[in-house]
Amino acid sequence: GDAAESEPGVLNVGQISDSVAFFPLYVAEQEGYFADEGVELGERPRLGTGAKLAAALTSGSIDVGAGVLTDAFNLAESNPETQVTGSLVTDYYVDIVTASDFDGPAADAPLEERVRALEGKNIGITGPGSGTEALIVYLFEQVGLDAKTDATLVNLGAVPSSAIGALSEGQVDALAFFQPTGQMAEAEGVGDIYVSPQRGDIPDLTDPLHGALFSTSGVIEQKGEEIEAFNRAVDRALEFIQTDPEASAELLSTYLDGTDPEAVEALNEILPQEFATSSQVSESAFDTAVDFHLESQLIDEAPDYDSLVWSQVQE
Amino acid sequence: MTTGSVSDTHAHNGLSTSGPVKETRRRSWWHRNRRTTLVWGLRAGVVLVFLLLWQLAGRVAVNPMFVSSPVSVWEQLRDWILDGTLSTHTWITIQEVVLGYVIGAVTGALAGFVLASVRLTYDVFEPMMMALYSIPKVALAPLFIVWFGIGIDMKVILAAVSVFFLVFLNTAAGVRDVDRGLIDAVRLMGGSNKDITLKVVLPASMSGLITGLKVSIPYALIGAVIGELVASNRGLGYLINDSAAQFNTAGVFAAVVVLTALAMVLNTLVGALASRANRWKPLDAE
Amino acid sequence: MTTGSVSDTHAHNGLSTSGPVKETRRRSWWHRNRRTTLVWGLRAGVVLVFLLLWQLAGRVAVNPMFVSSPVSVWEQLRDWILDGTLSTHTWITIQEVVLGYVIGAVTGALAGFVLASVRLTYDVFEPMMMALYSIPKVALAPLFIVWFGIGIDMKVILAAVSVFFLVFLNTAAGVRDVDRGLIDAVRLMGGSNKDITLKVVLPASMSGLITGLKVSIPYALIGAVIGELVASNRGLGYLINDSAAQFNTAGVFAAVVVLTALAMVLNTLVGALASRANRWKPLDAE
Amino acid sequence: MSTVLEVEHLTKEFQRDDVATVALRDFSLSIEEGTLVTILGRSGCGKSTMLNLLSGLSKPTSGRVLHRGSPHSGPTPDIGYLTQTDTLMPWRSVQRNVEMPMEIAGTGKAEREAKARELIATVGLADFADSYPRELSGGMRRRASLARMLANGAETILMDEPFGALDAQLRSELQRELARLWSATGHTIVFVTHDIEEALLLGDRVVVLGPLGTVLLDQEIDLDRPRDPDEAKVDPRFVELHATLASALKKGARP
Amino acid sequence: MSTVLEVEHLTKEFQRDDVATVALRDFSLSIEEGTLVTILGRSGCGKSTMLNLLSGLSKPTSGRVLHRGSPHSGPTPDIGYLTQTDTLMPWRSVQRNVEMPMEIAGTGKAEREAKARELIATVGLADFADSYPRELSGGMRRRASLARMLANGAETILMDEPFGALDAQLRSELQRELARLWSATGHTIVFVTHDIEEALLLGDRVVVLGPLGTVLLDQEIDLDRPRDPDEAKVDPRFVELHATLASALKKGARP
Ligand SMILES: Nc1ncnc2c1ncn2[C@@H]1O[C@H](COP(=O)(O)OP(=O)(O)OP(=O)(O)O)[C@@H](O)[C@H]1O
Ligand SMILES: Nc1ncnc2c1ncn2[C@@H]1O[C@H](COP(=O)(O)OP(=O)(O)OP(=O)(O)O)[C@@H](O)[C@H]1O
Ligand SMILES: O=[N+]([O-])[O-]
Ligand SMILES: [Mg+2]
Ligand SMILES: [Mg+2]
Repeated sequence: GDAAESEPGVLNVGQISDSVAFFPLYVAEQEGYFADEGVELGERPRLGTGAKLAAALTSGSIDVGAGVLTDAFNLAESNPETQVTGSLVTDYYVDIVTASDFDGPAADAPLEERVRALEGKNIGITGPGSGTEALIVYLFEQVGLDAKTDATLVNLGAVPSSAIGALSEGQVDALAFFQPTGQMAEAEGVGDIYVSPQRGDIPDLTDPLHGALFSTSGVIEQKGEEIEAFNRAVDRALEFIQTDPEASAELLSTYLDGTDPEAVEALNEILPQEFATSSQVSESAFDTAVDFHLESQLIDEAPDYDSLVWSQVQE
Repeated sequence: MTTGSVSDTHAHNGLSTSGPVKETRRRSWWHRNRRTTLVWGLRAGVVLVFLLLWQLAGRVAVNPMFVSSPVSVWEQLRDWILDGTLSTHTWITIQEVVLGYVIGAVTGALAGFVLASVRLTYDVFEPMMMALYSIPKVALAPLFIVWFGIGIDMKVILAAVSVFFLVFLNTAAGVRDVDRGLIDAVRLMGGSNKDITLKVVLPASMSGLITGLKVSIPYALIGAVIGELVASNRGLGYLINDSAAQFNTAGVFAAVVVLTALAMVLNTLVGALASRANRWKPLDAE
Repeated sequence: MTTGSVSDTHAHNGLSTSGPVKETRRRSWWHRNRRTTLVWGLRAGVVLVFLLLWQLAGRVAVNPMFVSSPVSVWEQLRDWILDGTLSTHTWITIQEVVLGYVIGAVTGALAGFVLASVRLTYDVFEPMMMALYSIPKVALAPLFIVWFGIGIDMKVILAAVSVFFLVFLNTAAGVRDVDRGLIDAVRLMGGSNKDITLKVVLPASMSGLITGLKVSIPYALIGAVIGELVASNRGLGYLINDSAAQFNTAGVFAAVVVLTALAMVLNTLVGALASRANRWKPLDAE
Repeated sequence: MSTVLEVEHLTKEFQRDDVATVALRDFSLSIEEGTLVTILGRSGCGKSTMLNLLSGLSKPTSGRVLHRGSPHSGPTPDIGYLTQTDTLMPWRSVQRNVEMPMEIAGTGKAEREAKARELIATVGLADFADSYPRELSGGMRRRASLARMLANGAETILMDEPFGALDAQLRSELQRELARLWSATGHTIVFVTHDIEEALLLGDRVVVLGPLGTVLLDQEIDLDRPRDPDEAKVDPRFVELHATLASALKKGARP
Repeated sequence: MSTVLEVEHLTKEFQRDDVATVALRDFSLSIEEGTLVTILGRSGCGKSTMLNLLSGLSKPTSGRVLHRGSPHSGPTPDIGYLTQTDTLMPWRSVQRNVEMPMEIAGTGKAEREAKARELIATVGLADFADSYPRELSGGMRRRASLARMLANGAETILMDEPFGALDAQLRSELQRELARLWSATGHTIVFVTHDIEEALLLGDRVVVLGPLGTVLLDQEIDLDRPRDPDEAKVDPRFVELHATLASALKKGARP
């Protein structure tokens, strides 16, 4: 499993899935930014979970992982070499989606009421230890409930269509799922976005670092230059999304090929504010995320910005 | 070895015969059980060696995170036993596995007996079964969730379908190998199809059936656990998933250890059935 | 039916005999192939009925998204064929499956022959094998990635281990059922263990071996596809995953259809081997 | 006397690929009720094939086999058949093997156990009731099969070389037992043997078969019963019949 | 003359659960090189068990079996054994079955094909070389087995009722063939039969076994060779020996 090390100049980048968070990579690829910056991409596996992303990094199968910050924190606990090498999304892009027949306060009711309405319900999440679980744990915690006992969390895996299916068939009452699941549910008419950090529903969770790139210092030592070039291409993609919404919208609709156009439309509107403005990791976004992770019990100890974030991308 | 008295072997009636004598020859406990003892001793030895190597591997591994060690697995197990986690989750998985196994095995064996006797049906449907079973069930998880929900049913179904197929094909192969002479003998006695199935085909194809029952044990467990990985908040599959997400390799292995223990219990049960069914067979050593 | 000339049946030598006559009786193409034709006809019929029901199901389903329809699956397949997607991914999966299948089958059969002959080893290791196979491989995906990377090796290994186990246990069961009389006959001819294995055990346990080869086909495919799902970058597993993520149920089914087609091709190959090996067996119809 | 079994212009072929092995051609025979017919014939001349057809186990390629006037639709418990090869169930003890036909006929447990025990003793296997077939000698297996067939209680009995694997003394004891059974019950028996003496000692009628089931000789045996082997053998009529049969058999061999 | 096979104070038991079936007890026998010994005995008296031990296929419970002076370590191609039950490979044609011992011995293809063809013709199966065992009659299978055993080329031959399933004429032809082979090659032959006449026509020496392998009679046969069946049977010495053997056999039966 050390294909990465044997091929200098080639960067193997693994990502969790083809969800919205990794759209910038697609943009950079389509617009030729990687080529421009002299990055040759090798393996591009979709690994599904953070644990597998970490395993692939450990085995040397990939050089850079594109996932969520939670995965980087987890990896850091057992591997001190872990380095966050870039930011992709600086918004918590997980929503709570309720079934259309959900019987509770309206989506504009105060947050606490809405969270209390979720008590005792079946809530679908991607899996244990994920950002989707974290959001529920965090919200319940905020209103003095314990997600483990006051609701039933069901692991549905990382495929949005399963989640939508489970919601529309009534097997779960609500979902905590990453975008564009909520948009999709609304477009299909099977559910509504009920709580959305990205929408600003949770004041304490404004602009955290969520989608992130990470690697290890060992890899950085060998391929630091390639990673820098990679980040430059990502920067250009992020800029492209911010500055050319129309071209970006077109790319998004091909990226999310099977998704309902209505949902893509809805996503398009929120994308520019959601994505990081550059691959630089801002300390405030990092700290917001750390607080969130501590409160939602995803981590026990606060990681240190200076040691976890690669010096090249520190502010 | 003790030699009993020579039993009475005079012909009881009619014919004059010339045969051997039968003697009671009671064997000591050791003589009767030495093989079993040896086998279990060796098994224990192999397991011990394995554990030792594993413990050592943790020391030399590049990244001990992915190796864990028997000691940490044991600690994890002990914690789970003490706080009740283990019994809750294991009990759920046991229910799914046993239900799935029994349903799959019974329907598989029945289908094997019925379809294999009607050759044409078998030939028509066999490749379709094969095709159906080649569908990776994990990949269809989204559809499974929609079709069968996320309750225990779904996991039982996943366990049962894997078992069904393996038991079915093995039984069918066993049935088709049955000596025609024996079937003809029953037909000559006026036996119905039911008699043929129960009195000849079933005992004669026991070996195939039992192989089917054996090879399907792992898949019953895997089916249930995959169901739990896909959509669940309980069961050993959930424990694995949860531990994996927390990078708790010892937890993953602890759950796996419980799974393999389950497999061995099922295997022992099937083994007992097999040795009952095979009593008539000559022993290896003669 | 045409009746040929009565062949010469005089005893060639020594003994006077009294036997039947052999006649050339050439059968028409239809007479020889009517059964095959019937079977294939029925298969085609069943598939057609199934497709029809499927197409109709799409009309009445609550949520057609999870049902798709044969027509849309066909359209998806056509698109993939035209843009080359299908051939690339299928070719990769074929390589993994075939390599894994061959490796697993050969090692499984060899292990079956060797271990089953040495009864003690078999008894000691069989439950451990069982335990090993009860480990849900998907659940250990992170470990697999650490150990074997995410390249083709990992997928081949996943396919091979599933096949190994099924072929191993079935072969071993077949071997242990071999008539001792036949083995003794070879020993009387001065046959070595190799002779016994090749000239008696192999042909006599063919049925078990072939069952093993059959039941493991689906698991070779599933193993490779699971490997592709674990670290999805190419192959039919990737196509399935990718389609599922894009709410493209037709895509999922299209990839599944290709998988089942692969399974049927493998099944036909094993079936051809089986009918070659079973030529000596009496036909059902007599 | 009515005809129990009747074979009319029967042909039996075994086809493999493009070759047909003709075992019987245009073969006709009828067996009258209550007779004991012995069949003699060279090895491979079609005796077992004929019994398979008479029993209903196999179907003729052309021609008909009638059992009490109607064509055979398959094997029936009205015809008992002791086949040439062993068909004891290897997983059943001798006792349970012999009980099997009664089990199928629905006889009660106690009755079938007693009856089986009796039959097993008749064939001299009382000490081996609990043995499995593989623990028996060749001759003992044959006797166990015989006991099982008798347990069927059929009125028409077909036997394919039942006593071939037995020693002379056992054979003559069982021959006597069979003759006794036959005269007591009036059963119809078709008995295939290689032994001319046996054919003469048992049969009302001896049929000698040649290649492809040609009937070389169909001879009434007008010897007095009971026929004691030692006395019969010196009976001039016996010697004469022996010579007739032997020469008929010789004719059966092709040059 | 040297001793080829020697059995000393041999006991053979078969144990199942807590019961031991004693098939042979304190059995002793020696077979001299170049002799043709026929063995007579009642059904179940232990003849096949004895041959299994002589061939090395099974191990005595106590006592020894010596082959040319040294204890048996297992079956050897120096001893050919025609077992009582069929062991033809069902997946091989007659031709390939008969070739099998030569295949194992490493004989060249052309040579073993020719030799097999010749042996198959000797037993009268020339037309059936391409048939599979299941396509043969009982007697034909027996003859195929015989051909295979002869293909072994062993100097010591054990035969368990080889001609029991054959018709009289075939049997005497094969007996003659065997006698010819034996006198031409000087092989050592142990021949188990139920037929007293056969024992007398073939043997140099007849051993009559009683229960548990007791030797009831061990008799030199001083009849002239070649022994023509028809002539021998009227020879007074033959008649006398026949009576001796028959009465010895009778003794073997327990009351
Ligand atoms: N299934 C079969 N396929 C091909 N040929 C067969 C089959 N069964 C029997 N035969 C042929 O039919 C002929 C008659 O066989 P059958 O068993 O009836 O002989 P038989 O008279 O009983 O001989 P034996 O005395 O040796 O038992 C044999 O030559 C045999 O080759
Ligand atoms: N595997 C076995 N287990 C138990 N008993 C056995 C076994 N093999 C043989 N015997 C017993 O040993 C005795 C002798 O059997 P053997 O086969 O030697 O007889 P035989 O003299 O060859 O008889 P036959 O003439 O009927 O073939 C029989 O009574 C049989 O029950
Ligand atoms: O993408 N998730 O945060 O699970
Ligand atoms: Mg016959
Ligand atoms: Mg015997």
